[in-house]
Amino acid sequence: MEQSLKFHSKVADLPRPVKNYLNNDPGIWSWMTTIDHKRIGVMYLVGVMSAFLIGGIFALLVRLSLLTTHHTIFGIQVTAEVYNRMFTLHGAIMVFLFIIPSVPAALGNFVLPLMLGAKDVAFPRLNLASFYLWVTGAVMAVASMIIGAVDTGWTFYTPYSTTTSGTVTLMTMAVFVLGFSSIFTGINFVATVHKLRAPGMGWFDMPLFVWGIYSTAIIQVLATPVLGITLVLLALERVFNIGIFDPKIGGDPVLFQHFFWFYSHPAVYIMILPGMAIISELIPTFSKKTMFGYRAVAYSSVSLALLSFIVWGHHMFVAGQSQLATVVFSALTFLVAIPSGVKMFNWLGTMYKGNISLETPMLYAISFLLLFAIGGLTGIFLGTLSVDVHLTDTYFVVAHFHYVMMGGTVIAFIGGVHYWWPKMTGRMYSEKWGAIGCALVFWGFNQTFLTQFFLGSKGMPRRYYNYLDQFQPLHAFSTYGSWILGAGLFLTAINLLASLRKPMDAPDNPWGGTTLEWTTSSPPITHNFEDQPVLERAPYDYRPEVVAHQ
Amino acid sequence: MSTQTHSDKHEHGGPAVYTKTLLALLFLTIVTVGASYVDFGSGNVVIALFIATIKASLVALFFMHLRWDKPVNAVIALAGFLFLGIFLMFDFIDFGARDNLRPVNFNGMPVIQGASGASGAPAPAAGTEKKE
Amino acid sequence: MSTSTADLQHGQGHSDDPHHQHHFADMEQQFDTSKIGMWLFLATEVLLFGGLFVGFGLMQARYPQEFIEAHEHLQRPLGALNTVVLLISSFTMVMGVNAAQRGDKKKLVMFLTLTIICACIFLGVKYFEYSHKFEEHLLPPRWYHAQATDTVRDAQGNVSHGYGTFFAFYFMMTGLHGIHILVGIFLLAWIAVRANRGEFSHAYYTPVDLVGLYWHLVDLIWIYLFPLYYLIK
Amino acid sequence: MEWLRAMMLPAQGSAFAAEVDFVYMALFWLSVVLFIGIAFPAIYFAWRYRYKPGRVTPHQTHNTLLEIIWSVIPLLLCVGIFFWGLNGWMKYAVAPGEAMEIQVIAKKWLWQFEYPDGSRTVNEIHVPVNKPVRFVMTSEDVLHDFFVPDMRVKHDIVPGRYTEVWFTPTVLGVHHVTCAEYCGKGHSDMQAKLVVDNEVDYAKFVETGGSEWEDYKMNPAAWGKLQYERKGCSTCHTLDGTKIASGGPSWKGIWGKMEKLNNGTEVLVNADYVRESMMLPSAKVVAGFEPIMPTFQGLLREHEIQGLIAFIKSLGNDPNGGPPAPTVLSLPPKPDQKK
Repeated sequence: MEQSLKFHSKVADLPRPVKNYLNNDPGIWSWMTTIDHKRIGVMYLVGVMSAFLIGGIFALLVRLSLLTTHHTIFGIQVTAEVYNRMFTLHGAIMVFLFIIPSVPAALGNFVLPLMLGAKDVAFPRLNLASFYLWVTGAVMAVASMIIGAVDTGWTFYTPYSTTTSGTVTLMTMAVFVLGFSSIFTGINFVATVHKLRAPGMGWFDMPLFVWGIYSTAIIQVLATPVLGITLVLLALERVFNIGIFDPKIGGDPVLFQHFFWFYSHPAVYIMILPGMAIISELIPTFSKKTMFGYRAVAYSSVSLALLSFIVWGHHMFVAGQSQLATVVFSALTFLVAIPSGVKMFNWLGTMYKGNISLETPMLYAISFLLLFAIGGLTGIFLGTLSVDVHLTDTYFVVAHFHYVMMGGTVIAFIGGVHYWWPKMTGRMYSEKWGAIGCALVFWGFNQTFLTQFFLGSKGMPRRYYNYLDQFQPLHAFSTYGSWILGAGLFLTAINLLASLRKPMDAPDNPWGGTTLEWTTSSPPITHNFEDQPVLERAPYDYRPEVVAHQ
Repeated sequence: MSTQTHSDKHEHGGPAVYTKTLLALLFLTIVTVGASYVDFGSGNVVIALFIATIKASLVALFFMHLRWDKPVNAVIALAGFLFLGIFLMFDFIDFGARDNLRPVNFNGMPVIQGASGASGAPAPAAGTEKKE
Repeated sequence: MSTSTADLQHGQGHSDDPHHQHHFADMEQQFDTSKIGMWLFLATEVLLFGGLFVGFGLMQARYPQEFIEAHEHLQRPLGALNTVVLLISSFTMVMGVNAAQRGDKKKLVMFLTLTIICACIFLGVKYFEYSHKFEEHLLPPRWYHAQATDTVRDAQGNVSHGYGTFFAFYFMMTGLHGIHILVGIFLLAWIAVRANRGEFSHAYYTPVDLVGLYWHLVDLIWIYLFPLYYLIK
Repeated sequence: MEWLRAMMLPAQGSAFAAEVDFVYMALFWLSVVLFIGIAFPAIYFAWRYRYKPGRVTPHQTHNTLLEIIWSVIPLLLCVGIFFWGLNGWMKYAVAPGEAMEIQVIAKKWLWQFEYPDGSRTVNEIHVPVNKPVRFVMTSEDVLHDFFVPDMRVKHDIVPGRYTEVWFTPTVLGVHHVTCAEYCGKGHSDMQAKLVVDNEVDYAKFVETGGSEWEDYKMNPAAWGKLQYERKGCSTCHTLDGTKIASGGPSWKGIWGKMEKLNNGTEVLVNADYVRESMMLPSAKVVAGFEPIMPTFQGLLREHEIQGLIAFIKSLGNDPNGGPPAPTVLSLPPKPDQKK
């Protein structure tokens, strides 16, 4: 507590306002009909965390059934059908219900207008509609689990998905609805960034989190509609046999993969760009140093967003696309390494000669640097054509994308939750338990997934219920890691939730941040700022004379 | 006060411009229907899509006010078409370079006449007669 | 428009306009923001339809002969008629927006009504076209009945799947477009009712403008659908 | 470093595998170096510049030269890696013309392999060592993927299309074939054995055509019917008495019949004549037919010829007056799930 207040701004806080966005208009109904971006952000946070819990339970069950070749969980036999449903639900829930909305819809909704000095997002009612679409999609997805079962994998590859029984159609419609939730969030954020910046805030005065979310929103707007139409086509193929994806009536299954990855590759950047955006906030704030290469990082966000649209074919190197397409997509894929590298080097450049304090969010930021480095470097293996032929569709790919998605986005997301938690709830959590949680997550994660790189390059294919005995020790080691990871996440959740029992104790600016959200009270009042803030200095300016002026 | 100037600023075109636009659009419709009766080979597709693009541009520029509007709206509109173009282009890179676009003989799927002659046995039982 | 949000605030607004929402500095910013939002939505519509266009293009590359033969079953005059009807409706729509900008309530309502009439004519013509397709069993592969003119057949005389695929795309694309027309009719009617109540003025006509943009996009998509389906050789 | 390679990668079954491994190991060491290059500063800075109250940090906003350096060097590195990967991949993508061709039919959830001579195996392939083999693959239902870890090759199998993969096995013994594209319940059980034989063993395999016929030992007529379908007999000979244009006589009811030949003589249809017709088809051509049948000398194994003779026999005698034809023996259960 004392430690956390060490950066507390020199100007004393104003008295905490009696009415804030949390208690201004109490009652469940006022929350459900709210158009306040902060409340919607909090509701999203509760929603995506519930999805994370369900998806995480499925993940632990999948790992548990892979512990031995006997396929039992607590003595209950797991059949191949059950296993297939479990990994499908783990994937679908984590991707569509959790990671895609996690940072933009939950944290972005809360923080983005505050950072811009705006009173709300551009279209508050659309924002609420987006949340309810998410709820509808979530209910449909859960219903499809309860009514029947989906065993297609989250990628819904045809013709398996057009021929298997189960509630695949309902699941695709759920994802369709979730897609529109994502589109509306994207539209909202692009319009907000364009039109609602505080007076004095030019494009290059925006915090880098805003740049990241803005780039994400561009992808959400331009890529998600194609997912929508793909899923409609898939559902029509299932119901009416229209003959586009099913080879039995003249369709082309590889075409489905083009359609699917045209969305789902950019979707990977919908997931990782906001993670990078959070890290770009955490590192200068906890290094107390100007962001090094601000423009380079901002441009790299936008260029990653654009590049993400022209590399989707690297998911299909051995899927039966033409060899020309394979070569073109491989060449383009390598371009992604450049902006990713630029970000990484600039983060390190920011830490150099900084004044680095290792609060929980910064611990997550450093974890991100290490894990994302592994995720990115193993991506080079997969982009290299001759090596990819061996590695694709194996556990190597599983490990790679978990390093990027979990080690990247989720770690950044948890770091971001810790970073803005005082602002959202008005309360500080225990630093000690936060740090222990982070350490457990870091250890457990590496034990779980570093192992899988070795499994994959040894030739263990993904989505396998059964495996050769030679892989058993590694599988067991990975499963033990998943328990540590689960324990770390559980501890982290308890630590955060426990803080809610305390009275409000967070100062307005616990970390010494320089962006606008730290200039309002913790938690903020309903309309964010007492007076319209006017931007007078660039973000991340830690020169003493500027900070003193704060 | 500001509202008055604001509405003035947004009033563009006017009935005369819109009428001319409509006439141009109708004329182009006649042209494109007419062109479809002439055989230009593969040029027909190009001509039809070219005329359609002119028509679409007229609608966007005049009816949708992009000619007078803030540039950002035009950028958004173009982005939509640009990314559609990317989608189309890379799919055709794949499809265009495939050896054989037609589905091979499959479980009673009709065999296509011409290239291969009439060999009616379904593929799984007749892997030997694969055509290269 | 709900103004409850503005009411919650204490005098932050800079305008007396009841349509002004509290988080915008002024009406102009609000108008521009709405337009950006609408254009973003239109971009998503372009890509939504775009997926179908790409699928159509690729399937045409796959079944060139079938697609040419199948398109002969579409009635070109009806397609041309519908094109003209939609172009005229776009014109009446833009005239309506123009009337709204000038605050001419009577003309606005008139032009909106004309636009709705054109939209209904379009759907009527589509109805005739659809029922003709159903009678002839010109339907997706599962229900497609071989036509005498279909030349691409196997040794047993079964026709290629390409014919059915053409009509699958025909129904999906014109169907999705038709749904947009239907939604457009409801939006236009809603705007017309509000216009009739005198809710719009030269200072506030954002909904008219936005529905107008939507309607023009529906027209714009048809401009591409018409040659691709009815005219391609 | 061989122990490290062996720890991370499967056994090398071909020269291509060694090439892939070399690139893999190079990328591995590059990654290790780059990872240390990122992780070391991150941890070192966090310790070296740890928080001290009152420490003033320098105001470094950017350094264009540095940005260019750390954009261009990775770019050049990536271009190099791309071409290196492309170079190896071209070898995977283009099969040599002289490669032996094996047809692969994947279905839920087994592998069926068909050799140039028409013989088939299930879930077991024999290939000769040091000879390129090309696999031409299609699927009967959903996507599958032909993955041979020891050869470092893999390709999806797409229904309605043919895809290809090839390699030259150099290491004798059994290698693992596994399905790498999710295909449902039995996905992880869709395994096959790739047996790389030396010349002697492979010759023996070719001679016997695999072990499939052993399942039919008790029922040679059914074995013959299978050959009738597989070896192309059905293209020219019907079983129902009808005649195929520019084909051969139907097999229905010919056993034991005196056939008129085109040279005016007659011949009794018995085992000797049937065998001769397969080996020297132009020697005795039935009247009314062209001498167009190709010889099957060397294409049919002894047990296949015997099966065909048994099959023709089972189709019955001369319908005009002979004893009633015995019914066609029903097939034994297909050896589908054989591992």
